[in-house]
Amino acid sequence: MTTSAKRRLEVQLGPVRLKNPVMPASGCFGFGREYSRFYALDRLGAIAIKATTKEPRFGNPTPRVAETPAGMLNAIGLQNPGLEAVLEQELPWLAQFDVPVIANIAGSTVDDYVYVAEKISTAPNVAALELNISCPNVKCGGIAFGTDPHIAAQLTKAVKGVSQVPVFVKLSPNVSNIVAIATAVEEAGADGLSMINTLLGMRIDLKTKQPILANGSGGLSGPAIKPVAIRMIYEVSQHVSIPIIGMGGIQSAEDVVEFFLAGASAVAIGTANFVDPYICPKIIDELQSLLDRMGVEYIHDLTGMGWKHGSAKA
Amino acid sequence: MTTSAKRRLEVQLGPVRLKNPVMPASGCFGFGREYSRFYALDRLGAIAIKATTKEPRFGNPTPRVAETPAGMLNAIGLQNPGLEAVLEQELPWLAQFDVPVIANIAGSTVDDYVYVAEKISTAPNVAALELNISCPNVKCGGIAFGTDPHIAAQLTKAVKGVSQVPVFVKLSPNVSNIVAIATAVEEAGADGLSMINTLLGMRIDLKTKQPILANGSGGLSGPAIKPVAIRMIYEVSQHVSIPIIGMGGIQSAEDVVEFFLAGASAVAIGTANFVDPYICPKIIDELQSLLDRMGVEYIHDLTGMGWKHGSAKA
Amino acid sequence: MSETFTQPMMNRPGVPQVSLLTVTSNSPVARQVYRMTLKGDGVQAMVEPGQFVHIKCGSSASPLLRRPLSICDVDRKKRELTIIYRVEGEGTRYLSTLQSEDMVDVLGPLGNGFPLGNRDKADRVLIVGGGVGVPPLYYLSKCLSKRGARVTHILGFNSQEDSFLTDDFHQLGETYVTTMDGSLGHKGIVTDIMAHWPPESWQAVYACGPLPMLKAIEQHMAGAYQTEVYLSLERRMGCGIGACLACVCHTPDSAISYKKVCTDGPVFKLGEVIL
Amino acid sequence: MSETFTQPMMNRPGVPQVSLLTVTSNSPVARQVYRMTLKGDGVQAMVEPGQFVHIKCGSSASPLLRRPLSICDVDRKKRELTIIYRVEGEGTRYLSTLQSEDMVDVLGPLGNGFPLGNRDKADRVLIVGGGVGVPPLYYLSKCLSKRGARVTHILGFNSQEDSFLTDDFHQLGETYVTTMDGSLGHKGIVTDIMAHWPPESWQAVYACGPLPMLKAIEQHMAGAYQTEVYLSLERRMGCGIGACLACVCHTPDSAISYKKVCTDGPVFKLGEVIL
Ligand SMILES: Cc1cc2nc3c(=O)[nH]c(=O)nc-3n(C[C@H](O)[C@H](O)[C@H](O)COP(=O)(O)OP(=O)(O)OC[C@H]3O[C@@H](n4cnc5c(N)ncnc54)[C@H](O)[C@@H]3O)c2cc1C
Ligand SMILES: Cc1cc2nc3c(=O)[nH]c(=O)nc-3n(C[C@H](O)[C@H](O)[C@H](O)COP(=O)(O)OP(=O)(O)OC[C@H]3O[C@@H](n4cnc5c(N)ncnc54)[C@H](O)[C@@H]3O)c2cc1C
Ligand SMILES: Cc1cc2nc3c(=O)[nH]c(=O)nc-3n(C[C@H](O)[C@H](O)[C@H](O)COP(=O)(O)O)c2cc1C
Ligand SMILES: Cc1cc2nc3c(=O)[nH]c(=O)nc-3n(C[C@H](O)[C@H](O)[C@H](O)COP(=O)(O)O)c2cc1C
Ligand code: FES
Ligand code: FES
Repeated sequence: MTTSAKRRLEVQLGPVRLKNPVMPASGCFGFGREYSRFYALDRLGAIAIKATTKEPRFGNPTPRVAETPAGMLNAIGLQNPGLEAVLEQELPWLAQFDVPVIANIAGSTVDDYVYVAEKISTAPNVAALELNISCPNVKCGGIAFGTDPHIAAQLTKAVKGVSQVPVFVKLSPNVSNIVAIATAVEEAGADGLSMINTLLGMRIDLKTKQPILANGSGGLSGPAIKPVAIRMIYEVSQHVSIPIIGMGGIQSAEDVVEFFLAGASAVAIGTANFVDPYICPKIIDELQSLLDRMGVEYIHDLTGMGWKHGSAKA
Repeated sequence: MTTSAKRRLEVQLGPVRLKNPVMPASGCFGFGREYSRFYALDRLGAIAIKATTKEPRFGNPTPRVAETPAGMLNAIGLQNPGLEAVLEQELPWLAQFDVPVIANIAGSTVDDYVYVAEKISTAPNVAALELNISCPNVKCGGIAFGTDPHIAAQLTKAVKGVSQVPVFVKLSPNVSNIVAIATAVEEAGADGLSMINTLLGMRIDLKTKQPILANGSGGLSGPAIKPVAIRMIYEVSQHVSIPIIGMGGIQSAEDVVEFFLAGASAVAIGTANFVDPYICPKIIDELQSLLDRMGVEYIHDLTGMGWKHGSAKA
Repeated sequence: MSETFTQPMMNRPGVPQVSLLTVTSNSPVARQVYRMTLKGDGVQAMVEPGQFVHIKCGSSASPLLRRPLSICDVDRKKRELTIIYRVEGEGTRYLSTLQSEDMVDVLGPLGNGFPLGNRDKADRVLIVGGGVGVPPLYYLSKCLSKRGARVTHILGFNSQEDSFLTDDFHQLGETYVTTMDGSLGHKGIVTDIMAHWPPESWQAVYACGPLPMLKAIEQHMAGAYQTEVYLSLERRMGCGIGACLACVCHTPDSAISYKKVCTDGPVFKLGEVIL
Repeated sequence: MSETFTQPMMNRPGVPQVSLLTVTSNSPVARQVYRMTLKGDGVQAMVEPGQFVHIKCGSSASPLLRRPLSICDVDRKKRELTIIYRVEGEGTRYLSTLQSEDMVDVLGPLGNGFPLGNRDKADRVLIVGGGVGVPPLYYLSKCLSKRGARVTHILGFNSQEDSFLTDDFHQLGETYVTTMDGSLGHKGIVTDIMAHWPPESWQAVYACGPLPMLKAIEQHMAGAYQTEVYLSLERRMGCGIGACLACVCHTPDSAISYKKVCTDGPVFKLGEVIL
């Protein structure tokens, strides 16, 4: 491989360099153990781990998932083993792989977030934090942070104050004005954005006449939400100068390129891991030949091309 | 047919009685002429006509549609022949059918809406107005009305002041708090709600590297958005006492029942008309046998059953 | 499926309807290009060259919309319809996987086709096609030939590997082929060949193909007022039946005047719409 | 498709992998219930009774998720896997349309199956199945019979029309059938039959079926501490491999302790999880 061939997938997320732009999305990959049976995790650009909270959580009652046209609903409810177990078991286990970890963190008060952020950001293989301010599944939880620019900015500032590593803020799509939230957290010091988290949705069972999910509503993910993600990234990327990790329904190398054109600098793949456990390394391979066919040398050259040289406006 | 069999699909939308709950959605059925070649329009519960504006409009440049997983984007741009032509040609033509018309109206100022509402509500076959405060396609247009509770309420009040017929307000799903908008327009005098209009979305073409739609972004409709619609109707119907016309991705009689369980009192079918021109009368037929199988006598008994007798909360 | 629903005007010529047709063959005829034949009563309604059908690709919610494909040939005795399609995306890829006996949900015939007018033996007619614009011209040429018109064809492709139907056209009349790389016929584009005759030599010109080709033909024929020129357009479509306004194009009359490609077209007289 | 991607541990017994299998037969065995056989190298990995496979239903984005279906039988020589499924919704409806030669994308084998333990000739073993919980028990019973255990089966269905595999079970050992309407065998439910023997008469009990049935068995076996009881559970799943936490159930240890049905189960020892 020539140097340029090796480096064509490299991307820079602010201070964080990734060997390729593809990472599994938080909550869709656990802490990597299960997928390590399918391929060597070193192949990934990064790994976004399951949201970690201060205390261990069981999460919501089951059923926790339901299917929708080209999508799925989940209401896992932030089940996770808690900060201590993540620091003592999961992160050290992941350290055997040459892959940076993006630690997704959640909480229900600013103090919770600050507590988790301070501790987890000191782990040697944590390259960045991802503030989950948008998880729609936990009652009285994240949702409020993600829908108000002020509150989102306050939280960002507090976490930035203690974090040893760059902080990415993961935005909720369930808002009237995504640009307002994005610019508020940028001003508050965010090093980057992750977008989008799931849309709020529901399915009702005709037999029981009740919502399928025990929690009632849940988060919609998968291909169905891709056009919403593309629209939001296209808009936000024109108003901020921090990098964006794009996600929402990615299933193929073509989808990855579409997210780059909209304005993403890296991508995360969630639901598609459930459909095909090999999807991440497959897409990484396919990106090489897709760039060849498109005559593109470096993938980072594609970021924002959808609006940089065009006249169309969102 | 026994009386009860005939009346089992009847629904009451406030003061408006429909022989069945199924109507084509605004913008997906023109003014009915095209579909009258496929079946007798009298079969429909009602017809929601294409958004009418004060002046004729050409709308957006093409391409105006793009496909997405289990959905489509449109940016038609409110193309319509204008109030005068609708009053003089389209509504009189529709009057040959025994079917109430729900006149969808749009504008870019309160005065525009009031002008159209006053005139169109006097047409003999217009049974209700549907205020399109949410169309995402027209720059500086409807979008602002639909995302601010105050502005939405003001507009509703102004239109209510001049309308001769009940006024339904069609809500935009692109908001942080749909309940706040819904309760604001209810207080302002709305006789009912239509929900949901399209989600904002975008697709980018890998060959041209530009958005597929000439307008950039467009409105996402079709099965992909069904869980979002169900969630919003489930939430809103618990907070308002006016009837809701549900829509968003309906493709089958089962889908119709799901919308009723969530809280709808009637439904509109949009995108599915493009896939199958017979879809509306087909669903009306299938509803009969579905109610049989479910052991339900009157469809209106299903409204809100998803939360009325359950414990799950959104 | 749709067949169970009462269709008041089943199988009447020209009246659009939904029918389930059975695949009788489906095989490649050029690089990424397939020819499919479909059989069923619904075919009886398909009469006009230049019309199209709107095909549901699979029964799932994705891909959602129908795909417009031109009628390439009709055998009303065998109740068989031919389409030729290039694999572009998800919909046509699905079609390419179908085998004999599979069923396809077809809405059609749709649109206004090529007017045959009073073409007769005295007439010299030119047919110009490019790429996947070629298929509808085959049925057109057959209809014109039946009336005795003397038809000349010019067919443009990217290369030999992309060419199809050239032998069939040869059998109907004089046929010139152009390819961009010269691998078959003349190296160049269709208007290179058109330039050999004065525009007025034709009583009628019919064309279907990419927009730049249609624009070049419009320019070439600009002064030939005696010649009837018909162009078939493409637009992304929603409904295909005139209801959604996805497929409009401007007309010269005013800033808001328009025609719908799906019902007013896809074939328009030169000048009727702005290309 | 997945086959092109390097799978480091292809076809090794017990190791889950993605394989494209070929349908060799697919036909109804009861009302809305189908039996499908699938052939391919991937089958070599399927060894444990009670494990399941996760099947992609179609190649489009909808339906999106895989569907979990139990391994009903495995013929490693013929490289053939049997599944039996009831048509419930979109995914299983799709499966029911498949024909010989069609390809299916299968992830498996998944989960922990029924432990065979040290079952031998001296052992009396009870197998209890209800509805579409019956399929995995067939392969289990075959494996137990091979070891010489004396196996008794109780199979519950709604009615005769819904029953399947009863003859096959008869060939493996004593078999009782119950139906809700009495149209086949005993009118009633499986625990009616279980009541004929003291719970301690079995060295082991294996069960799979609807939750109320499993709960009734749990109650019935409550005092029989000498008997090993294994129950196979169902949960809506996302990944099927332990990553998404869709499929958890509580364990008695604490308010936050849990097991995953997809990887810790689907088979659990009685008392291991809260039903
Ligand atoms: C009247 C008419 C007749 C046509 N006849 C033929 C024919 O005979 N043979 C042939 O190969 N092609 C023909 N086309 C083009 C054909 O419709 C597209 O290639 C096809 O729809 C692409 O679908 P896809 O799913 O493979 O691609 P995708 O890119 O996945 O399609 C996504 C969406 O875009 C639409 N779309 C994409 N490209 C086009 C296009 N060029 N024109 C219109 N819609 C498009 C699709 O219909 C679909 O809604 C015709 C188009 C029109 C409008
Ligand atoms: C470990 C395991 C083994 C199973 N083995 C069998 C078997 O051998 N034979 C058989 O007929 N059925 C079996 N089932 C049930 C089977 O998975 C469902 O009937 C099937 O997934 C329904 O899919 P659908 O698309 O037809 O229905 P839909 O209702 O359209 O499915 C929608 C979604 O809900 C999920 N779902 C619906 N019902 C169930 C269910 N009962 N259990 C789990 N997920 C469900 C689907 O997987 C899908 O994600 C098993 C389930 C599990 C968990
Ligand atoms: C089962 C499941 C669990 C998830 N858990 C988390 C989580 O813990 N933290 C988080 O920020 N996002 C979580 N997400 C959201 C995903 O990270 C991602 O933003 C979203 O699913 C959109 O991407 P996709 O369409 O590729 O799945 C979860 C998604 C799913 C489907
Ligand atoms: C092509 C198209 C045009 C539309 N035009 C209008 C319109 O003029 N006014 C309006 O209120 N909604 C309009 N809508 C929105 C629909 O009425 C409906 O709310 C939405 O499409 C969701 O329903 P569906 O998923 O069944 O299509 C349009 C939708 C489509 C697809
Ligand atoms: S495609 Fe709908 S009007 Fe032409
Ligand atoms: S289904 Fe994903 S953890 Fe069990």
